[in-house]
Amino acid sequence: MYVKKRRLGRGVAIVGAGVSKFGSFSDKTSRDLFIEAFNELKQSVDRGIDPKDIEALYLGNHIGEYCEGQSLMAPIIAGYLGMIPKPATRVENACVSSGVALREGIIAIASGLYDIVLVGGVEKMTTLSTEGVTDALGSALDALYETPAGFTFPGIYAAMATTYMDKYGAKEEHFMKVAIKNHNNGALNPKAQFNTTIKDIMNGRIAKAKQKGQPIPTWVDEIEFLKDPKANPVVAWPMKLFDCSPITDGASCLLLVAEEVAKSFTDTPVYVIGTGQGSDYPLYEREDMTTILAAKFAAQEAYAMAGVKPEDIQIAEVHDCFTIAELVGIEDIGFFPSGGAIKAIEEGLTARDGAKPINTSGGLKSKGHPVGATGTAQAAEIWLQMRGQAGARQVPGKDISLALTHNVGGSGPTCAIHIYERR
Amino acid sequence: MYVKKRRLGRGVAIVGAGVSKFGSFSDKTSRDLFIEAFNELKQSVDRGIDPKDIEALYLGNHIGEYCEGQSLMAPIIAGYLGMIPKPATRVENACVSSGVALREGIIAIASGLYDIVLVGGVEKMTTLSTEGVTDALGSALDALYETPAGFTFPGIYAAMATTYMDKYGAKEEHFMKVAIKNHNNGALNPKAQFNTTIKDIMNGRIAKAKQKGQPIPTWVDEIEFLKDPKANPVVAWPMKLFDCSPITDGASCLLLVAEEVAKSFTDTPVYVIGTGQGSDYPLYEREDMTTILAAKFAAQEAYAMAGVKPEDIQIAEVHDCFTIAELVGIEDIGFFPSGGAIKAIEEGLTARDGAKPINTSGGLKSKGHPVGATGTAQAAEIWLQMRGQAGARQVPGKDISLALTHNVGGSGPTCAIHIYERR
Amino acid sequence: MVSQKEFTDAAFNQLLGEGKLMASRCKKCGALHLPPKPICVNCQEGNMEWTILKGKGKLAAFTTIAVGLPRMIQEGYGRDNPYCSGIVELEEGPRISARILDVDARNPQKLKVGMPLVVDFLERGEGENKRTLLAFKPV
Amino acid sequence: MVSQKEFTDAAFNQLLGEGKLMASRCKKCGALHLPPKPICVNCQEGNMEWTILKGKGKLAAFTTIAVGLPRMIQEGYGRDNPYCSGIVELEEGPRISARILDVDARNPQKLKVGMPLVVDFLERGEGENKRTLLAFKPV
Ligand SMILES: [Zn+2]
Ligand SMILES: [Zn+2]
Repeated sequence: MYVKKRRLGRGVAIVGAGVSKFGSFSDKTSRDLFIEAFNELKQSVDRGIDPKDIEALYLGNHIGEYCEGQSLMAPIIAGYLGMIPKPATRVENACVSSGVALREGIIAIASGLYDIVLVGGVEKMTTLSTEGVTDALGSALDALYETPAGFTFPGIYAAMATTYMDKYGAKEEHFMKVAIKNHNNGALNPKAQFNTTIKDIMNGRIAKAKQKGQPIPTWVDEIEFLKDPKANPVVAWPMKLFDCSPITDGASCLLLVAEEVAKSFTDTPVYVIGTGQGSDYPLYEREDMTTILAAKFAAQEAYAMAGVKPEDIQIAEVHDCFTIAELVGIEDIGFFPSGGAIKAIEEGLTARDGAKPINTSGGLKSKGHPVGATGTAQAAEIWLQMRGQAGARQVPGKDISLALTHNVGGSGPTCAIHIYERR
Repeated sequence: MYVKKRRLGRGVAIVGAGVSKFGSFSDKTSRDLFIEAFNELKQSVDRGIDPKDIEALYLGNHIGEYCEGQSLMAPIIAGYLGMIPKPATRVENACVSSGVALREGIIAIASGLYDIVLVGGVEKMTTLSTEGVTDALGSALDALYETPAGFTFPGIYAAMATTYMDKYGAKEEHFMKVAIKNHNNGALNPKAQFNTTIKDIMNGRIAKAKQKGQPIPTWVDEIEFLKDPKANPVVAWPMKLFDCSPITDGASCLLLVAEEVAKSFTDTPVYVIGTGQGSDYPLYEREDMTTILAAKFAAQEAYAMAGVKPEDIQIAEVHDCFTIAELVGIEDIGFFPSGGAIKAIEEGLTARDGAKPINTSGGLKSKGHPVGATGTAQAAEIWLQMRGQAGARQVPGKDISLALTHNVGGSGPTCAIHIYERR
Repeated sequence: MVSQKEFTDAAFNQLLGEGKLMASRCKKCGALHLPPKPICVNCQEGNMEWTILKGKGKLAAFTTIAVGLPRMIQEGYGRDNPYCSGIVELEEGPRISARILDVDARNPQKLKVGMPLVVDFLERGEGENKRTLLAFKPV
Repeated sequence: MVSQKEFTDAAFNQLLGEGKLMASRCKKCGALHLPPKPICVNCQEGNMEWTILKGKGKLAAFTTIAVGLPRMIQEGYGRDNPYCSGIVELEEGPRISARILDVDARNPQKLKVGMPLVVDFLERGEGENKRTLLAFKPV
């Protein structure tokens, strides 16, 4: 695969970030969620930001049509932020909508058109039933050839999992270990939808059974709990409930500025030194169904632009919409060789205190996955980790100066990867 | 209104354009339509283009979720064009989706990231009933405060028309004259959905009545025909059937390249010298409901970047999703003063042989309005007119060296304006 | 306690259900926001309070719709029975979209921009789906 | 005349309705495209011909789905009655997504990547909505 070495006209830095609480909020609309994230962003800009100085908005949103009957959402959000008449654009690339919004913001600053750009994403999913969400997210598959075959979004990742199991000998336990790790991190993230470990969920169920005088489950550890189909029913085999990211309401945003003005906002900007985006066919047309070409291409582009290698990256947020996706993802970004993710999860290399901490935020699995908001929420976690502001989940013993986000859309037809530097 | 004078890092030119036939095509999907446009684009590049050299796709699409159950459409289209693993991004800003895709393509080239970018749009609308389309397009209104009031998309423009009538004394006849003019142009455009004049439609009805032995209508001219509620029923008063653009399937695309390589594709590139985009509130929140601030802001930005004035522009494609929109549009782009569009249409100034020809393509009204495809289809008309390739509808007696497109999303919460130069 | 509600669509609708048309007012610059906004669009301040509107205003823009939204077709409207939607400018200044009731939607020429209107509240749906819609009618 | 059809989804589905699984083949480089593509993804050529596939292949990837699409729920599937969707690699090379029939979807561990399959055609809907879906089943 030939990757052209690309250069941006100007450097770009993140000087503020905000994330709403992730969860299920029946009385909040997309607008309310985005404002919540934006209010946190305003607080996060060390020397402050006047919203009137923001020159453009790129907004990621995936299924606003299904969830709120709302298209053309970007100018509506801009209106609530007081940004009229500045340009506002919605980017829709399924679960990488705000990852691509971030990329478009970077490109727009690099073009010389703007100095200060707001990028972000929002998704209000809990207005729909599980069936409704399955239908809505299913729109990201190939509507002509995948959905007629009955594939759902979890189903297509499950199919990927069966080829991965067949080719590399992965077992269901390996997927479970990804979920356990990410819940361990999410338990330390107050914004997370599931702000608790799987062990605590298990112990909670045992306590509840005791309290209610019901038969007491005999799970000895989390793996046994996750192997119990009553506790962890199949969604699309081999993906079970605890392999799947939840249905989430949430929003996130970042303030991007041209590198030369970054220091007027903060002493510790986070520079975006690499951006890559790629595309791939639907799963059935891919030469190798255990990898995502869009991610490999995006990663190579981002590494080439940043002038760094996978081994230089200290932490990453990786798109774990399903547990199989994290295993494939950490291989696609070159952290581990093909099939090597199995050993990595077995040996705890991707744990918060491991060699390559992955998803310190809790990942999509535990933090929640408001699809359109996920890309910029990943970057917001990197922002905190790089500035040493991640609180209880701050990676121990590492001064983070190079990090990466890996954000995938749909089953992998699109992916955006960004590399961040703290100087 | 303060407009910053913005500069792009590099110049951008159009070196190819393609438009599918517009109409109702029951056996064609979005993919088929886009390929049809792309095949024409390939033919239009004077020295040829190898699709493998295209570095990115920006695709405008508005209601693919409603019409085909398809989100994440951009990489699917990229797959059919042989562009994998190149980045592909969907932009959704309602009816200005591909107008903004064009802008994003320009910005991306200006950033230095790419030299060759495909931008375009597609909409496959006729899978839905009129009621279904009304619902789908209605998603571009404010779903919380406009649709609960019963507003439809034609309805919100109709409301704008009542304020315009009240403030400037416009009559229903003025709207009708816009439709007559645009059909006169569309009759000369073989790609147009309604490739016929309103006079011919009227005469056809008279002939049909004679043939069937029915009472013969006594319309003496097109205005009388359009005033007959049987021939031209109200959709949302004062907007009637012939004030509304139709439900259309279609696609369009442009090949953008960096200015410095343009001449290696053609001796007569069309340079994009100005781009502007703006946002506005929903109609009810606007200070003046007879104008669209998003358009005024976008126009001022585009004029400032291009260094030209409204009086310099020779022709324009203006967003006439409804006839009132063209009247407001030609004022917003500064061709006529506020309320001056009335006199302009009365005096034929915007006819094909007038001082300021507007919508030589037939406009959205006659050519058709596949919403996501409209922005780049407008630019494709300019491409033809500037190269003298518009055939029977080529503007007479003018060598077009400066032109403009005005593309509005929804009821006006978003607008993109581009200015083109032939050197 | 109206004044403690967040400035959300949910709160606005709940207040409509109580027969109250309320806006948010910026405590700093006094700007009124209808529908309510939690951040002042005028001065970017986030310090707002609820304020009740009298519900008197005039028609600022309107249409009578023959090809309606699915929900309106379900209410019995259609090509032969159009409905009126409008934008109302309230005495206090802000404008809002609303259903316009008690007018002859078949004769839109008789409706005039500027005609005085008074607020009404329209109940639709049952049980969990019950919702109050904002409407106005001639004085 | 199959060979004169455009290389569209509509044609592919019509052919499925006739019991034919057909791909488009590039006349220049010989690449097979399933589902059919009108432009060769391999060499960018637009000169294609229809070619019929034998309908024999093997299971390349699969899942058994308990939380299904609305249309599958309407067919009676659900948490207690999962269905199988898969990707089938045909003898001629291309892969395609399809319903997998006649397997025990409650025991997915018994299904194996590589198991041989043969094409089947599943009719769904009535009248205008009638559609033939691509399916495979064990040999
Ligand atoms: Zn204020
Ligand atoms: Zn070929």
